[in-house]
Amino acid sequence: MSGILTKLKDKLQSYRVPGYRTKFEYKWTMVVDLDRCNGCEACVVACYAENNLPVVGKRDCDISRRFSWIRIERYIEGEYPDVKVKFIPIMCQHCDAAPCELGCPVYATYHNQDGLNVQVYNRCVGTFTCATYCTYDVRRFNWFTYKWDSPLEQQLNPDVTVREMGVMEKCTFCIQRIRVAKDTAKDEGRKVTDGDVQTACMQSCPTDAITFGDLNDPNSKVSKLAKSPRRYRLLEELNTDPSVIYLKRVMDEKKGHGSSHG
Amino acid sequence: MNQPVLGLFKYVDSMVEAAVMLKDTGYTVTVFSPIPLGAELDPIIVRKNYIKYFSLIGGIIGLLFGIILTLGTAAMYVLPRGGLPLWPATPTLLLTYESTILVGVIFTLMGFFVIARLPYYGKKRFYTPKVALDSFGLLVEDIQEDKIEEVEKLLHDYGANEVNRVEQP
Amino acid sequence: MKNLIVNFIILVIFVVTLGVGYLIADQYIGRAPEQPINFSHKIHAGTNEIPCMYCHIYAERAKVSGAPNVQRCMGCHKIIKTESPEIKKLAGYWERQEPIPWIKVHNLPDHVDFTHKRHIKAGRKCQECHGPVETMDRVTRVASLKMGWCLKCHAKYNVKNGRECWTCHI
Amino acid sequence: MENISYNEVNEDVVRTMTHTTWKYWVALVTCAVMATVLWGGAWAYQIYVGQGVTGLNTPTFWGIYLANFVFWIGISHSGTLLSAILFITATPWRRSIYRSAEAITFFSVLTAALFIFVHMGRPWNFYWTMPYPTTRQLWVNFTSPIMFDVFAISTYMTSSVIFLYFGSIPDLAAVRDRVTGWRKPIYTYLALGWRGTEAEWHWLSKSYTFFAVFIIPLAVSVHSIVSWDFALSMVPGLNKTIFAPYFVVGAIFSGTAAIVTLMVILRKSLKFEKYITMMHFDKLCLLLLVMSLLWSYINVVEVFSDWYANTSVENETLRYRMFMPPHSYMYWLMIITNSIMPLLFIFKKLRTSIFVCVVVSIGINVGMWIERYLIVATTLPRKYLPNMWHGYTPSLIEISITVGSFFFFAMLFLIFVKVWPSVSIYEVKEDIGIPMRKGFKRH
Repeated sequence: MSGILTKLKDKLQSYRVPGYRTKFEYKWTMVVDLDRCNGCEACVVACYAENNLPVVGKRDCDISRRFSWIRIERYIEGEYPDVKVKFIPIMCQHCDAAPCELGCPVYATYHNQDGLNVQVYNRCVGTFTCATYCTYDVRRFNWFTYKWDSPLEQQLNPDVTVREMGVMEKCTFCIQRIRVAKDTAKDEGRKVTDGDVQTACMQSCPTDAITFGDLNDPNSKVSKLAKSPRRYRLLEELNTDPSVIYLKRVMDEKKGHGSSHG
Repeated sequence: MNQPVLGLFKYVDSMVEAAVMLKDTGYTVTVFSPIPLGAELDPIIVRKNYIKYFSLIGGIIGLLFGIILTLGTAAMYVLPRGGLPLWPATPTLLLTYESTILVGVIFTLMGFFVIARLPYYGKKRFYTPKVALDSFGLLVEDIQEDKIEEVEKLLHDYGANEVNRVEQP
Repeated sequence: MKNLIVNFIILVIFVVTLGVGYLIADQYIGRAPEQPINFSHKIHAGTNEIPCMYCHIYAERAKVSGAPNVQRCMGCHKIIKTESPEIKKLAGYWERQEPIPWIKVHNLPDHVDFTHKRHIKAGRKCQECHGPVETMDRVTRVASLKMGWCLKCHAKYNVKNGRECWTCHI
Repeated sequence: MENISYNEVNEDVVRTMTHTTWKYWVALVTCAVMATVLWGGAWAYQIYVGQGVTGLNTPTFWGIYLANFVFWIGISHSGTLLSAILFITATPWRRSIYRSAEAITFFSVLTAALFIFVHMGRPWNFYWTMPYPTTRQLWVNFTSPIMFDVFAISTYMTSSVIFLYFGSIPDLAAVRDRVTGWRKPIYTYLALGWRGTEAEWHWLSKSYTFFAVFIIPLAVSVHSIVSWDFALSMVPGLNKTIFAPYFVVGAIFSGTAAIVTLMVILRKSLKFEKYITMMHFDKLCLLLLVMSLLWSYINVVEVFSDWYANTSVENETLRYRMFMPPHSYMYWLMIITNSIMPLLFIFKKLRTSIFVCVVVSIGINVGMWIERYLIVATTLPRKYLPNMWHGYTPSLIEISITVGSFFFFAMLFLIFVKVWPSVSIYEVKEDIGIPMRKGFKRH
């Protein structure tokens, strides 16, 4: 009897996410080195181009309906001569214990087998629950049917769905690029190796602040960066277990200038 | 063929006395009233409460339905979310609670319809609108031809305002 | 009692209709639009046994299978059966340097990311989804192409991540 | 009530259904037109153009629609309280007001359920939230609080309809006997062939007890579940354990206030002074006083625990709600209407004054609406990352739909009083007493 119970318990335990996440083939992770970020917003532009993000215009920007999946938050400390400016790019953190996934009534957002937080556009009914529950405010909503003026519709990425009105969306870690890399790897009969996948923001970053890769691979660049003593994760105290790792900016406290020394 | 007789009473206690008397003699009596009469009718008839079995069965079915719906489908669609186990306890309990009540209510309603034989739109049964107003009706059936007048007289004696021979239903 | 029976019969009919509807919703067959040129797969793939991938060249290396360009048609039809009225239509397109406006029979919504390549590489036959095309004069759709239909097959072949949403929707 | 005869009750109730003055038609047409224009028109525009016509923005994804949803669900708890709790405790004074209270329950749940669809981005796909077998082989997520809502509200709506209809069967039979013309076949059908035999009454009262027992825990669970839509998130100011009792108490509070307001209108317009007496207002106002004290206590507890925790995020939420205009004005108005004004009911003289009853009960409903509004409008704009902070102002469309919902509810209620016996005939007769030779025997 107790044998059966233990077996059943094991079976149930194996369905617990932390347990069976370790069996994932990949664990996509992004490392953002804040020491390198200079707030140029090239990543934001790249994201707009790659993921078919609409440009919403002045009025909607005014009431906080910007569409950028990645945003640069600026925090300014101090009075004029002693000003410290800090930047932090924030995109979907792909939390392993994501609050948004609990809220969706129709499984439009869930956790996939690569450890990614998934948004399925065509399943979304727009109850806003995921966005309300998100502690990082990274979800974006299609308030209207957005149109691209001619000839801009020619530059839309054919690999990414153009979202309908009334649908929630967010950063996908450029899933379409991951898919292409996996496709190629499968053809060649190997696993996806480090450097196969480049997200749009990483590709465009002039200072190489963003690194993307597989945390399960101990030799990957992100695995090495993730061991840095400067590592932290955003709002870690909320136990959302994010997949984005930030490397803290080290500032010269005595001088008080915004200069960084690595 | 039997000729049913209806006595309309103004007071409940006089009707109950008449009903007890007629019932002891061996007639079938049916009470019609504009309001629910509880303990007053105890001398005539005491009924058991069968509705509760319907509620119980409904509740159990609802419970099982809720458990099967939540746990069964969660096992069929393995999509992890939010770091929760596949079978999280709290939502299962909550939804089971709701489905228990829903099916329980529906079964209670069906139980009422079955036991009280409602809704009934079929062949005409005896009914007089007066019993929905202010009269308490006593319908006496199974009377032999020669006893009709006796019953009528008895009803009058017990204080019936009105005694009618009603049509054979 | 009679009422009860009538009501019961109505209820049964209702439930049966729903059930039958659910069962046959998958079985949608039929879409067979008239094409600009009366092209017959029966003659090409059936009688002459031209392999599918001879014309649909992208099927094993891309998402789309690719309708063959006019040049590929003309490669043979410069010589073969040039007198037929249908081939004359084709020659007309070739002379005008226009693509043939084929009408898509197997049309998926935009939010479905279906790739032919992976299915061919996995060893699936074209006929498993498209039906016996080599016997059709005009191509007819034989599958519902609904999500449940896809998933049935994914379950049958035990596809890795076959029930993941992002396998098909990105 | 001994001086009313049984016949009179039937006549009075059926008269309200058959005799219609022009004032009624004016009111009904006004409500119907306003509901169609303000709600229907605005909603159609919103569906066509998109959710962008609202004032919602990136941190504040839930706005006035959710506030309305919670408000109407709250109102619905009135009927449950009066019919079910007072029924199983055999409280006699419920008898003449509970039918309308149950109608309020059903109509407000209906209004609330519609608000779920109003706030959805793609309302035409609402059926995706229902667990039914589809050819797409898709399913619903049972861990979602929205899913709890779907279950709870559909159960509640079904149960409250059954409860309302079931208790009315004998009355519908009484109406069937009195009316003529086109009404006759309708009520014949609705009365289900009720004859009033002793057996029918017996099973009716037994089943009714079971419905009452089922519906009380249901009502409590419904509003707890509604509160968990908010409380299960991680948003500071929403993630609180006190939310479920807070919502339930608030719901009964606002529901009772709504009953007081509607009873005054019903009494005046249908001339029900005989049945809805000052005694009823006295008791209802006492109930309001108790609920007000309970509500104030929980409100203080909520603020107190936040203040005591002294975390930056909770402090910010409190500061934003209590001291930053315009929300601070609303907050303190709510405190006045919900905590201070009901204290007037300590005095019996004020409890039995119609004017005070109306003013205070409307005040309470305004306050309770503000409470629900503040819950969404002061927490979501202040989530964790200050860079994304952005306030929320409802747009004209949202306000129009909100106002329209009140007209919609009024329209439903106006239709109700004409097609349904709005005072329970047989229970009022029970209240008069069972006629015995020595006079009436009362329970």
